[in-house]
Amino acid sequence: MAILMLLEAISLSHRYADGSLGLDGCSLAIRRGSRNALLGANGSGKTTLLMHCNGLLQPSAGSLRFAGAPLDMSRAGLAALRRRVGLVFQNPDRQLFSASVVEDVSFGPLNLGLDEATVRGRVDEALAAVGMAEHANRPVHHLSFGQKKRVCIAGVLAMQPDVLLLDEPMAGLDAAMQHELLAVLDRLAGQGITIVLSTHDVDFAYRWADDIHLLAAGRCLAAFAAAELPAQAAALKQAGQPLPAVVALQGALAARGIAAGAPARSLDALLAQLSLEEAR
Amino acid sequence: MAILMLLEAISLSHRYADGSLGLDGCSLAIRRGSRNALLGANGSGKTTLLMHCNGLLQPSAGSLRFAGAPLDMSRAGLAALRRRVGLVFQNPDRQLFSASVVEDVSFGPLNLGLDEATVRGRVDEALAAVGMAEHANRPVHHLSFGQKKRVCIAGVLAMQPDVLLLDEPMAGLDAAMQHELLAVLDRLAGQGITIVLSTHDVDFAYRWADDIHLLAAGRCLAAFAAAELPAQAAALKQAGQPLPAVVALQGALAARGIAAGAPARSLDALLAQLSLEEAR
Amino acid sequence: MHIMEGFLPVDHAIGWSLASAPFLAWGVHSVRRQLQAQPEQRMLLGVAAAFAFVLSALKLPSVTGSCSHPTGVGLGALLFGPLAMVPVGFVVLLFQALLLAHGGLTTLGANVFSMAIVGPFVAFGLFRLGRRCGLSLAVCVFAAACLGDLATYLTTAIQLAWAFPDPAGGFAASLLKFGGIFAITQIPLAISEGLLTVLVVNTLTRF
Amino acid sequence: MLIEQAAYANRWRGVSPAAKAAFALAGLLAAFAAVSPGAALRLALCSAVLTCVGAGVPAGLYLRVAAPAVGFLGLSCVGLLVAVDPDSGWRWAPEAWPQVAALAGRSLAALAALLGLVLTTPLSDLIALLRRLRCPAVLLDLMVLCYRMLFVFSQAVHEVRTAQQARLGDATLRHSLRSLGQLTANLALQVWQRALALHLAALARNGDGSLRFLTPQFAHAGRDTALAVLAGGGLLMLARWPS
Repeated sequence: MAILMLLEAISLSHRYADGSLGLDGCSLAIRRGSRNALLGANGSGKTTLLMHCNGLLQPSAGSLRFAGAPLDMSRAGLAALRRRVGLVFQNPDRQLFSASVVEDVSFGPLNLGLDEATVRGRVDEALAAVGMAEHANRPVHHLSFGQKKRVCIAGVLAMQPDVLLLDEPMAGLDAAMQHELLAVLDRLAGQGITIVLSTHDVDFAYRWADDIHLLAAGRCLAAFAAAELPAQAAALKQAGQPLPAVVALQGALAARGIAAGAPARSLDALLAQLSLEEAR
Repeated sequence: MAILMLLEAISLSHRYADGSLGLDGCSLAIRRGSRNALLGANGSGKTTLLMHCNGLLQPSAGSLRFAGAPLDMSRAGLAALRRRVGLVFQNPDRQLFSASVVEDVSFGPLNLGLDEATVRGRVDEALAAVGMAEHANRPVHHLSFGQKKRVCIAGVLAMQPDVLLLDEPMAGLDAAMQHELLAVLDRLAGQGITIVLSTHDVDFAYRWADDIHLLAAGRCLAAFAAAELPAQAAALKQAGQPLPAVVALQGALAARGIAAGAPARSLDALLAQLSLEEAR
Repeated sequence: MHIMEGFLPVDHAIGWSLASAPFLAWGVHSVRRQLQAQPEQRMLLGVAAAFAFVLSALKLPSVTGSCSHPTGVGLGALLFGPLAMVPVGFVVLLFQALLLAHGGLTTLGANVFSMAIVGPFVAFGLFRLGRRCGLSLAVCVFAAACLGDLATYLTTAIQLAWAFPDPAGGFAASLLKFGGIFAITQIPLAISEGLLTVLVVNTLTRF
Repeated sequence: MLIEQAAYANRWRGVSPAAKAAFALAGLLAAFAAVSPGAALRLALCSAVLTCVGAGVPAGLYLRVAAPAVGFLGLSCVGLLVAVDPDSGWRWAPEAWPQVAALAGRSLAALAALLGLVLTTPLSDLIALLRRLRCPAVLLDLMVLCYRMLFVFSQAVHEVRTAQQARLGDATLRHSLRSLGQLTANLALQVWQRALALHLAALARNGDGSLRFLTPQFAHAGRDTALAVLAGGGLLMLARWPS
């Protein structure tokens, strides 16, 4: 079991310079190749935790392990870590600081010290992976919000990480853009990249994740396979999260003997189940 | 009918300096005292339309009418318009000038030429209306995103407008903050203020609005009472919007004679309807 | 390097304030006239002042390995012109005194003179001169930022040497002393700042 | 920013800024009027104790804020105690000691007066005070906008730098300088975008001239100022008191 864990946090605490506690004894384990949602309200410590995983913040107490070994906080150790664990921030305008798409995506691989031909290849690959190949030479400030977000992801992918951390990737995206971004994430997960994203949307976490890690007040209250979420009502309540709408609905319907099959994890799935029953 | 319309846009077009078309023959009418959602994907022209309503942009073609009269684009005419039509932008960091909450809220009413005592009264009222009275003396940079947003709204309310325009007010807010902001908007609507907000979230528009105006590619594809939304599937599809989940579900259930009452406009309402039927 | 609060004798403090005042008045007057033609400039200069303040708090990776802070004097003068930089620089220096206790109120006149008047005018003048001589943009920007920086520090050294002449060698020896202290720390910084400004202008022209 | 932190959180936050400014002015005058280095040091100590005990500013924070200026003072004083002779090189100059002592006393007293003001008064209150003192509107507008936007920019700087670090932007010295160049250019570009957005936001609220705001009111301004003038007089007497 233990060797499967790619990333582990062990009672991690972090106190910010202003004295506030960002994390307070948070423990968590990420399986290699899994899709993880860190679920919590604003201020529950999601971003702080992600920044620890990438070595951008150092724990005040507790420790982190990557691929079984404790994090090496030396300059070289951090560089190696950041190559393998990529972090995509919430606000693309802060992450895209270069003039053109290509220039921005090449920032990471150039910092790895790769030669120009390799970098060029990786940039093309990364842009293709997020479906932005045809926008390669456009200036960043002409892109839509959703496109910027995908360029941010490409900028991290170009470093070929094992783990992709995303802070609130769905925030600010309209329905169509969310759909596109999900397709990108599904493709990456299919390639074996471990994905950890933070969200405050329980419906989304339930629909998308393999594992859900429930955060509140700087602690991980519970971690469970997404399929087991309906049994976690108490923990969800403690974290200030409602039960996903689909769980409540299916519960109400099951009471009347409708849609009493396998738990649906999205309203679409529930609808599909309903129309299937109808057809029978 | 016509005299009820507080704000009307008649085949409004706007071409930006870079040649792109922000609006393309957009027509729309806002009833006095109603709650309106401009629903559209990013880039559909929502912000551009809102900026026209406040006189910040001038139409390349078409015209606007406020309270039955065409907009007067003279300096005095614009000042009178902006007193009656307040606009709250999406990003608080781009509209709060002063680090002091009280100072910033006093900016608009002072520009109206009111005396200091009146302004002080209005500032207090506006801050109370958005629930920020106890934060009046904190600096803006110590406030949370949601609190800043409410200060922005107070800054417009202090001018006592008839119409409140809000650009994507829910963006970036978590569930708790959204809840608070909605309570503020409900209170204002209850006082007879006409509210127009832009959103890309069809579930929210359906739940909240009286009237929905569907925007796509700079045009208003359709405008209808929110209650009539289930009949507008074609228009929604054309605008790239999904049908609200609750509509699809209730449709599927109604086919089996369940929850066949009045259309529920949110999943909570649907659940309530189900448990009511259960109880009977 | 800001001269700290209370460091200058009273006659020097007043003298430098009087020397800076007409430039400040001129700058305010010119900005006011500009605002009548282009009201949106009001916000621009305010935001630029905030930019300059934040820039001066950034740590610059210096060639010698020690960390220092860019002054932004050259960049500001190139972007907004030296005359607008006087009120902007005045506000930035006032804020540095009030928010960071860098510099002070009694020494504000002297600090404004070196950092908001001499630096920007030298930088801008060199840039114009270089362009007229047909030098490349990069060379002109580097010279403007680097020498604008050095002119600022030379002015500060002169101000200090004038106020505190050497007991043995007088003004000249004192200038050598303060200039020497500054030369060690400021020449690498000026070079870093010149390079940084070239990078910035290069990037800006591509946006 | 430590000063900012203390300015909003001290016990004298509600005291009229006019009173605090009058007291600080008296402190500055007293620093220059001090009869001896000892008198100046007494002044500095008196101001510092008042700020820490009276206004409740933590002493540790006070020292950290004062440290860079005190460092500058120390370095300069060492410089002044060295004489450079064109012929014989450098030597210690003990004869400069009285001058250096006076300079150090004056600087510390003046610094303490400045700190007494800025650690107890938020900058927006000081700007409002300047407004009442009829400072030119152009400068007031600059100050108000600068004060608001510097926090917006600081946050942007912090976020961009973090994002650059996450992609190894600080791998080598050359990379760091390049990253900083990109950051600065990006920020410089934001100057125009943010200025335009603020301009539109001002127009939307009928603002097309100087920015006008309410000035804050303080409950006991008259009493506070009278007390401050008295206390300031005390400081001046302390400065002239022979030791």
